[in-house]
Amino acid sequence: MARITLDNLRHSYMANPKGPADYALKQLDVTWEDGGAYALLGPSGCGKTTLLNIISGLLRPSEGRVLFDGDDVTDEPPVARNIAQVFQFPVVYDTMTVYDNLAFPLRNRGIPERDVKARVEVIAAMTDLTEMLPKRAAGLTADGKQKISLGRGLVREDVNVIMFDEPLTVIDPHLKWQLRSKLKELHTRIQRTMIYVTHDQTEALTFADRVVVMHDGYVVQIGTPVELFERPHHTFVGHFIGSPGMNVLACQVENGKAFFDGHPVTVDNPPAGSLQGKQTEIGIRPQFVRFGDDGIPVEIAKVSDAGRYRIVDARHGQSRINLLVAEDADIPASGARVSFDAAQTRLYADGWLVE
Amino acid sequence: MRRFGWLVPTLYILFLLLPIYWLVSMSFKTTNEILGGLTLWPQDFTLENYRKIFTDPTWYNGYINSIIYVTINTVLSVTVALPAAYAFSRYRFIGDKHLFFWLLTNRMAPAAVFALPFFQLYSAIGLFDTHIAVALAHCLFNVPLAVWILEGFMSGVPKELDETAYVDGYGFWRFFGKIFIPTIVAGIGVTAFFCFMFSWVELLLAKTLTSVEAKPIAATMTRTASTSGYELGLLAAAGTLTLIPGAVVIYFVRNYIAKGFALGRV
Amino acid sequence: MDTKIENQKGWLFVLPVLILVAFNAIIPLMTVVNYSVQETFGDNLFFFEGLKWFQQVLASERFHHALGRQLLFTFIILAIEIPLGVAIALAMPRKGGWVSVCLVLMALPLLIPWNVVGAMWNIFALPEIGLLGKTLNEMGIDYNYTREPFAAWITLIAMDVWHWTSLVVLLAYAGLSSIPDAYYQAAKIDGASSWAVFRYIQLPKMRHVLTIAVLLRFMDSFNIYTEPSVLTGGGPGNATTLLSIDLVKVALGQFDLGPAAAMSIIYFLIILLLSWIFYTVMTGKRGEP
Amino acid sequence: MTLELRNVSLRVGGETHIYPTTVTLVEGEFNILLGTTLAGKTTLMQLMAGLRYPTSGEIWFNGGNVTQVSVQKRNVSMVYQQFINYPNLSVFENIASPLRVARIARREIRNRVERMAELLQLTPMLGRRPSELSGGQQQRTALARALVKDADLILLDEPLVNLDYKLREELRDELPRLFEGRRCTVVYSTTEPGEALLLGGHTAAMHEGRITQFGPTAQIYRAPADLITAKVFSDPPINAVPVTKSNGAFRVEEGVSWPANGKAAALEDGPYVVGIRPHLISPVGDGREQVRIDGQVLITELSGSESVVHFEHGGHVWISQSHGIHALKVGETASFHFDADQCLYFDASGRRIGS
Repeated sequence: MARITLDNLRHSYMANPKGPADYALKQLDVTWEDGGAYALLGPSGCGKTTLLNIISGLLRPSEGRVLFDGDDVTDEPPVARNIAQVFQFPVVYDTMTVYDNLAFPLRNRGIPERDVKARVEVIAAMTDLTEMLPKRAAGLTADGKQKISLGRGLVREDVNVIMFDEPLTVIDPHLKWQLRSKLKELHTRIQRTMIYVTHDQTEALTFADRVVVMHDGYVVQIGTPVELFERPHHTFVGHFIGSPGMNVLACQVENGKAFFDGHPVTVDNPPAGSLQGKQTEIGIRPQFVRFGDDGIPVEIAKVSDAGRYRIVDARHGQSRINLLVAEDADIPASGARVSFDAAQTRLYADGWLVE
Repeated sequence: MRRFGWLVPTLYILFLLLPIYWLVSMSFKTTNEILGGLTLWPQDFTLENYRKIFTDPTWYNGYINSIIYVTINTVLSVTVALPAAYAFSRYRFIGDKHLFFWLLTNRMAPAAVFALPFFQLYSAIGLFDTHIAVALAHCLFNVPLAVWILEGFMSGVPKELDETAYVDGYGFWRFFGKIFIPTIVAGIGVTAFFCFMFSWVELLLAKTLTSVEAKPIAATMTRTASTSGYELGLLAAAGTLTLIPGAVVIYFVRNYIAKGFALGRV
Repeated sequence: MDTKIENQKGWLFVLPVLILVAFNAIIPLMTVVNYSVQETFGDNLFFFEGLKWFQQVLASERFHHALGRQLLFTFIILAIEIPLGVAIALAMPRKGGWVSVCLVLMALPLLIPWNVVGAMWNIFALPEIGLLGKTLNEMGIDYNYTREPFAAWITLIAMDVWHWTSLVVLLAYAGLSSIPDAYYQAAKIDGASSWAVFRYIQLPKMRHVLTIAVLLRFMDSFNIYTEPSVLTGGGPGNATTLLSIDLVKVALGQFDLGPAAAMSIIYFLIILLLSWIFYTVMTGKRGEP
Repeated sequence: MTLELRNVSLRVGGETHIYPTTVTLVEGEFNILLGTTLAGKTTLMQLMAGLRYPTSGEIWFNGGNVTQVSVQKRNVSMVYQQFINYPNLSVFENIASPLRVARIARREIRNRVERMAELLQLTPMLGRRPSELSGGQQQRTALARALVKDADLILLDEPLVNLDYKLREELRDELPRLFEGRRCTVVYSTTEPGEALLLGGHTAAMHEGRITQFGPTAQIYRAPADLITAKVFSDPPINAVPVTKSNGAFRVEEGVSWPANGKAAALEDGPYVVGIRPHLISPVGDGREQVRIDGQVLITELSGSESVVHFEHGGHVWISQSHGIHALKVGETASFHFDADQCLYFDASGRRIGS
């Protein structure tokens, strides 16, 4: 069980990287507490898989150190780091039975067969693989194989961290739901550090206690799902989290007051100093925008029905403002005006949240 | 094991190259020097053997004949195997599995067994002593292999590519020629290499079906070895020259083979 | 679900292959079958003899010995070439420029006409003037393959290993390079030993390609004729008279077509039978072939 | 251009892949095939395109019987799940391919392809090979090829499933605009109910080779004809709990009971199944006269803006989905609320009451 620290980590796949563009991972200083459920969330190509391979030891970082419980494992091979990994495509030893698959890591470490048997049965029960134990691994469905992969990690008591590299990619959509809940349930039962890499915010937010949002090789924000949703540190996080994402509207700031196209907007984080020369924007989530008698005039461009709520696509000049309204709420046909919930409206300068 | 790993292939390659070196070095020695005893390096270096081969038509015609029928066979095998491999890869039809195994069994026919019947068959249809005869006869074992390898490559191409082409309006043959074949060029390269190889090295059928006009180099060489036994140097030179066409072909397809090929269904 | 579509058009595509292969396979086979059931005393008068020749061949001592030698030869070369070929493929670097150089060099023996291979080894192993023969004798090993049967067998097997192991290496390497990297990473994480990696990842993934290698090597070694006949001509005595050499002696030597044809059919059936056994055993676990 | 299937079915080797289906698709709108994997969506599309021929029944385009017409002559285009493009043709040639086949003048091909590339932001990639493009760009190329030939019928087989979450959102927003003003029928298959709702138009719910219901998307969502359609059309999965109606009330075995009023009152006693969508069950009562059920919390999944709670009540696992953060502890007993008249009731055979 280990506290994982990334100290001043940078990585480039090139022999001698020059500018930041050559770096797949730029300047990372992150600490993961022992036993937590974490997610690495970001679009394809943001460096999350590179970071995963650096933690697991499959890739050596070009700069910086990886510490497990304070000691430097940067040069240690995967087997010495006691990690487990569930891959994107199910990786099982086809010719072995499910039992042998689960017993494999223990047998490699010379653990007596008696303990192996006990341990495998406990884990098989946890991952509902008990009846499948005598079957050949090759015959199972994709989600069954992913459970085996996970089981191989859980079986070992000395595992510091279990890593998931977009594990639900090949799972049938309607089974994704069950496997995701099973992973969440497993984490609550055995407090083992787990890091879940994905581009899918639903998976990341439902699984993790703390989410690391990455973009273009940077860690943009680390926070609980609630913090990411309510206080995105960067407009990218605001846009990336939530579906549809946060409305980001260009605005002008005069002596501490924000105006959107001349309309005053109260923000919950007014700037202390002046924001001269900076590109200022306000961010407001569609959930916190409401129709009202006063406020910003808009035309309704489109209304799409998402079942439990409706998404209104409103336009004010060139800017686009999304609103969520309840299933049965009525939408004004013309002359509509929208207002923002002040406590949830944030001011951003050059993309970053004004502190 | 990884650190000394490279030792095993290197030792093995040395073991392979030793006899070849011996053959090549003999080709530059006079027959007396060869018979006189062991000399690691040709003492009185001579190009006499090669001059003999390049000047005497009975020798160099052998090479030309071999290259002709091997090329015909390779082109014929690949051309005929392409549609068949496509059928095995894309369609289910009655008896397709058994047909595939039957094709396989034809490699099993011991050539020695069928030398005489082949002679009679090809004489009967008037093809005796022609390049076509040998090219056709070698299809017996090259076509099944070609179908095998091509089918492996074709199964790697998603079926939806065919459908997209049909939806775009391509007729089958236009799709097959313009779209499908270019995507499996690697497969055709590897298949051509194996067909060339197995046809180039075969002796029995080639010797049986030819006498003068299409006599391959391999046949010319057996005549020399068996009659006098003295012209070892000449034989070594002829042998060395048979290495070259193969080396050229493999040079061109080496990357495809290095990338590996998934031999399809067995 | 099986993405293949039911389509009898498949037969049209397969027809040209069928014609070409059938022409070369079935007609000669029929001629042989024809001979195998008839007696002739020349000027092609034929009398139907039924299965006489088959009984005669099956009973003949000579056939049993030749078959015994052939089975021994094939068993030995398979026992050497398959594991050796796999070991070399495993030892080769997985990526990098060296790979294509290695493959080209290894493929050279496969490109030499079979009689040249025989002739080359014939001289190479001669005690006085051959590099191998002379060196061995210099080292005190009394080695003369033209006289002692055991030495002849050693040379024959060495030649075949030299000639064909590369084919096994090529096929095994092809099988290995189709294994995704994730499997090796998983093995590293599970702390698997290199033996476990071979046993549980590489071997199962290569089983398919190895089936082809075993079948190819089995068929070619069982039919082998040119190289041994050039190297030892079946000698010394008939120590290395393999099945096909014996067959040619019977057919061309004493020119009695009947027994030769019968022997050919039996020969062909043995191969068919053994290949079918190999084929089903090795593809057995995977169900459909 | 109307597409009509009359009693179309497909049997392959004794197995029925598509049961006899009669449906008329609507021109100029999205016709969505919604169903789990292997429900027969792709097969049905192949039949519509003419890639496969039906065992029985007829297919009619614009009042003409095209059942035996080959796919080449049906003026159809199709986009697949795995971004299918011609690997050795440039992006320009890929898009131009259907026009080349139709032998259209080179000049016209050039400007139609360039216009299409403009619409799908592919202009800078026209010279490149598909393998050099990102997943999203490859799928846009396939889309461009499908749109450039102005087909009467455009089939999209789960086109977004392999894309990043945010990219999927973008393209889903863009797709309807691409088809505006086009005189063609669009058939779009997906496994995600949310996607069907957002794209609107008409939806055919499919299950094991059958269309269980076809009609306007919102109507299928809110008034499913049977339990199967309701299950197909809900993510997270609908709560489907057997109940018995006796003396004027519905009762969950060893669980809660509530009065049957409104349309349900007239039902005779006996076994029924109640269907409640998770977002209609909330841990917070809203004051109105609601049914309260107490259950033991199994797991809670908080995704920043929503909480999904799995709880056990009356021998069944229920799912509640609600706005805001409700961090209920595992094992704790909590109370949940839902409105009886928002439930769907199904009879023993699965037909919805009142449908």
